[in-house]
Amino acid sequence: MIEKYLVQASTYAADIDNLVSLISWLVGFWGFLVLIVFFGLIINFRRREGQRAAYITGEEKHQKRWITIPHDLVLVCDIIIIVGAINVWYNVKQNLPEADAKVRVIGQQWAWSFQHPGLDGKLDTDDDIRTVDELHVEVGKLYHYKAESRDVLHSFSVPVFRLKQDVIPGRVISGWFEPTQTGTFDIQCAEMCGIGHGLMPARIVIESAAAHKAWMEANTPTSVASAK
Amino acid sequence: MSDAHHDDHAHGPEHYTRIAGILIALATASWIGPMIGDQFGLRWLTMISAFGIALVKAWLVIKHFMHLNVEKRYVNYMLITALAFMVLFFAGVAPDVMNHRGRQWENVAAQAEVKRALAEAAAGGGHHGDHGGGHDGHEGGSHEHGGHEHGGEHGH
Amino acid sequence: MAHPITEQQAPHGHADAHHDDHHHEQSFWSKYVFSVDHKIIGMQYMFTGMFMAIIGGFFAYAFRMQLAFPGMSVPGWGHVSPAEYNSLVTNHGTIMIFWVAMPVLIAAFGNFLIPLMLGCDDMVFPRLNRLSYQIFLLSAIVLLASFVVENGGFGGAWTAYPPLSAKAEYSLTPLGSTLWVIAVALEFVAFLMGGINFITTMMNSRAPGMKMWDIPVVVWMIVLASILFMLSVGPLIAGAIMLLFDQTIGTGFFDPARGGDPVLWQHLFWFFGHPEVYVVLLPAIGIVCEIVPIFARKKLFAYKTVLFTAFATGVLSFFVWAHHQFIAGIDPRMANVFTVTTVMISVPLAEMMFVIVATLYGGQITLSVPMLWALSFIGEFIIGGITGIFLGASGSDIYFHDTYFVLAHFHYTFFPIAIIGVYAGLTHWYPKMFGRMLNETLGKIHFWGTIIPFNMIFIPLFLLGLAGQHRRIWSYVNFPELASPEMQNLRVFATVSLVIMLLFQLVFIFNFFWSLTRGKKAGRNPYNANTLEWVAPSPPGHGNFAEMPTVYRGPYEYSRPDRDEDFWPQNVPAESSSS
Amino acid sequence: MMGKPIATTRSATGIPTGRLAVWWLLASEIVIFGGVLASYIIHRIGHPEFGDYAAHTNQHIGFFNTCVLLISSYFAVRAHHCAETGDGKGAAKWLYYTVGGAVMFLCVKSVEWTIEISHGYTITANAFWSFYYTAAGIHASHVIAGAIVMLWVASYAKKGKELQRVEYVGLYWHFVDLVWIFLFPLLYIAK
Repeated sequence: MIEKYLVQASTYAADIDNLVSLISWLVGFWGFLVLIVFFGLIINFRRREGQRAAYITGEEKHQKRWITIPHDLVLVCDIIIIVGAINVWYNVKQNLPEADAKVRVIGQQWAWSFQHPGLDGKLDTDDDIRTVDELHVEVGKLYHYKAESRDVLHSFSVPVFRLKQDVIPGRVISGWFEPTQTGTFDIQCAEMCGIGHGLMPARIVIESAAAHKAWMEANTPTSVASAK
Repeated sequence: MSDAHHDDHAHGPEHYTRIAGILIALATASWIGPMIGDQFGLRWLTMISAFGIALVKAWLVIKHFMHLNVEKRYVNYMLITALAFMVLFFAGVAPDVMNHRGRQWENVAAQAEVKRALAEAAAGGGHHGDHGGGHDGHEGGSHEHGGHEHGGEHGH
Repeated sequence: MAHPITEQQAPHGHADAHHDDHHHEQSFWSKYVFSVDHKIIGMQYMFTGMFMAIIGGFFAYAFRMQLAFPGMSVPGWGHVSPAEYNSLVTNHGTIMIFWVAMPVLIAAFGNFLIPLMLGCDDMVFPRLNRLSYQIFLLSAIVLLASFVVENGGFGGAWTAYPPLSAKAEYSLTPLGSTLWVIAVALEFVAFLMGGINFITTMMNSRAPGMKMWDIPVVVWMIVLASILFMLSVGPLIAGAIMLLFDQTIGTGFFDPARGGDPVLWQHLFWFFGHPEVYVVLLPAIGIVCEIVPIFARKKLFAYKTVLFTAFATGVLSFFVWAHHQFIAGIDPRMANVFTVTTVMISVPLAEMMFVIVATLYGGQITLSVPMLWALSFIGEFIIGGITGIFLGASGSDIYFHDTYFVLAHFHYTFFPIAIIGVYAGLTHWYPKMFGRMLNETLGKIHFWGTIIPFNMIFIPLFLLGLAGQHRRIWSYVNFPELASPEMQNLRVFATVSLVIMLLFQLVFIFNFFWSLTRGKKAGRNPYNANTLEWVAPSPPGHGNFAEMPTVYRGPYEYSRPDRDEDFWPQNVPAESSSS
Repeated sequence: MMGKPIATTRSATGIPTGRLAVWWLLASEIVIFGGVLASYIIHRIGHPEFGDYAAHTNQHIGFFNTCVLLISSYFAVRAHHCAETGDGKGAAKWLYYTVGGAVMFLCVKSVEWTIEISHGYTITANAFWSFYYTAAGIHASHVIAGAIVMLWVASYAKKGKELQRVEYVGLYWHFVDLVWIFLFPLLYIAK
């Protein structure tokens, strides 16, 4: 359902979209069913002169069936939804597959800063590339992110990845994503973080391997580059 | 009005005096217990004397002073429900706040604070007082204050 | 809070002469302002709530205009700066939940209906009742004051997550956030005291003969809501004190650098915050359960099932809170537990809806104004309920969390609760409150003028949410994916609908005041209803009943085949039945 | 002074209305103290250094105050006993003793806090002391409230009026005592 509005740019975007579609079908069925019955009853049982309403207590077993059977069916649907939801959740949040590269995401009032591993592929070395409001990643590589905050809560949200993670001062929260197509997309802050909350737009740039390498070379900190 | 709930073996003042005596005795035990426990390094003795005795005292007050045992049953249920929700709250919050690391997250600030404070305690003495609070909190200087109590002496 | 309640028609010479003071004239002040009469206190809550609703609605207008036409000078407000925008959305939420939904649904209807429906003359603690209103009024004043202090009102969202809310250097509203916390804490105290009053009144002061299962559903629901509130709000009161200390004297309860933890606040808040949804939902469902049987002339289908589902909802509501925190940094393994409980809570709620729909079967439905509101509650709330499943399921919440989808979802639940439920109750009990009928035509114009624009506001917001638009953002011009003309058109559409809806509320306000003096006189029982409030005069005088009623049966005995009349009031003994 | 409504005099549950209301009040107090204590325990277990901070509390004073509250609770139940036998004067007398206990408790507490604050253990010193002052402070505010209500109840009881209130305020006072019974080991003993 979401894919109509927004491209799927990560490996798990389709999983989340499919889960949404599954839930849509199930709850849509129930919603329409109840609304149709509801409007049907209203139209059918309008007041007519000289008629009397039926006297139904709803306490007897054959009457209660009208409640208990839907009750059980709702329960079955719920279990299907729970299984689907936990399955997706496990893949996206609980499980952490092997990484090809790591990035650090830091929220602060009111900007995102990103620390890329640089040419050596390792984080926290001299050739790390630090950027503000622009995250560069390579398509087809599995990234781990370490999300941190310098001041208040923020939320690192990349809608095209279907990824969102709050960042909390004092904590390091890890997660993963794997981009599947190139392009430039929005990063939003999804947690109220003060006056500038609406003013911290960032972009994620997903590049092919060659373009990414070129970008890294062009942006390696000058001190490191000159040392070579 | 009231006292539909007071059954016939109505408690006289002597009964209450006796209960109060037991309570004071228990309080004394929970006061002396930890001192003995500290002397011999028996942490379990401290814990039992502190919390076990607190539970016994609470039970005595509830039963003999508040007369909850002869109150209508559902009052008990109501209060137990309130307590049970607090246990639930604890159970829901502890995994995130009591632990300092979990699946895919790490509370580095809390870890650093524990480490700093314990190191300071091991260094002896002056670990009280404000550590200054800065944003990274790793090494706020501890102020020097007047009178000292001895930190290293108790427990640990 | 004065209002032209008509002359007291209180019958003199109560069977049991208990009032020593209802003979001498009361001054305006003691009658309307410092009254201990439950009906007057109920009105005070209602008018305060309606006044706050106007402010909350105006806030919505101001920030929706900013979203539709970024940077414009909003008529009646002016330019909306980012700080103002945050303050507007924060306080819109705060006001609508704590100062509109709670006072009107629980306190106003609770105060007015509980003694009348239980057949007693007042609340059990009239002076405590007055005190709780006064504290509530004080809390409203403190909140209003927070908007005008230096640097403006608090803008850290109604959830007030620290460290943003805890430190002035982050929120930039030093006084505003402190006043906000104080106002909310005072409001809690007011409702704790009010709740104790409601609960004990229902438990102890029922009319002779009224058994547990003879109590009207709405009274049950208000009392259950009070119990839920009482058992969930404690940790947040403790949390509010901690937050207040963090703000004012510099403790570090929620400061990670000093051994505190911001996540603790989230738990303290949502442990209350989720049951709070049911605190306001249950009374609204109760109101619907009163109106539907009367205008369908049907016995409520499976009365006990309604109550059991309400109990189940209440208990389950304590087990679901962390679904608001799925992606807020809680341990991912805990999310699985909360997904299960959250999705499961749909079962009792779905059942409640089934019961009300089943009540319609075989009925003789009159689409009067209260019935229209009650039925629209069902229709809209079903949409709100089913869209909640997307958010309770952890997997899809990763995407939906804090998008406009969430916003549209909870407006589809809160609007039926706080607006539709309130209008349903108000139009239904207006004759009892003021002794006159509301104008039906104006009522229907107002109904359609509210329901249709309401859907036109929030359906576009669902779509915007699906497209990934996040909440609480002042302007989307900086986000290339969200600034497209199509999306902006949806925003404009929603805003225009909002303005239309707000304008239609004028019809109601006119109808309300016009009918106070011009409306058709209502008798005691204009709807041929069964519950005890319709036994009292309209409006009921001091002491409510000429003769304290005795109860012989449940509240929903409509259209019994063995009786000529199609209703059978609770207080009519069986001997005098049929003929 | 108005007369009581009929509603107040009814008792469908068999529990007098006032007592029922006090039970509900206590249920709501359980969750308030439960919230602050659960938060404290979570931090206490998560932060071993709290043990060292707690070593600076004065458990002798804490013990003394425990005894004061226990004895005042005893006075409260004696007042209740008098009220039940219709002895309003006696009830008032015991209530005044209870208030005396409350005042003693608060005096000791203020001396204790003065010493601690003068040693630099202020509420902002660290998370332990924040919890220490907040939890004990919320409790102390209940002590103050209880003392005021008891004086008010005693002023009626003296004249033999509203004697049922002696029991209700007593229940509340026992609860305040109960909270302290748990605060004492949590704040002072658990090192």
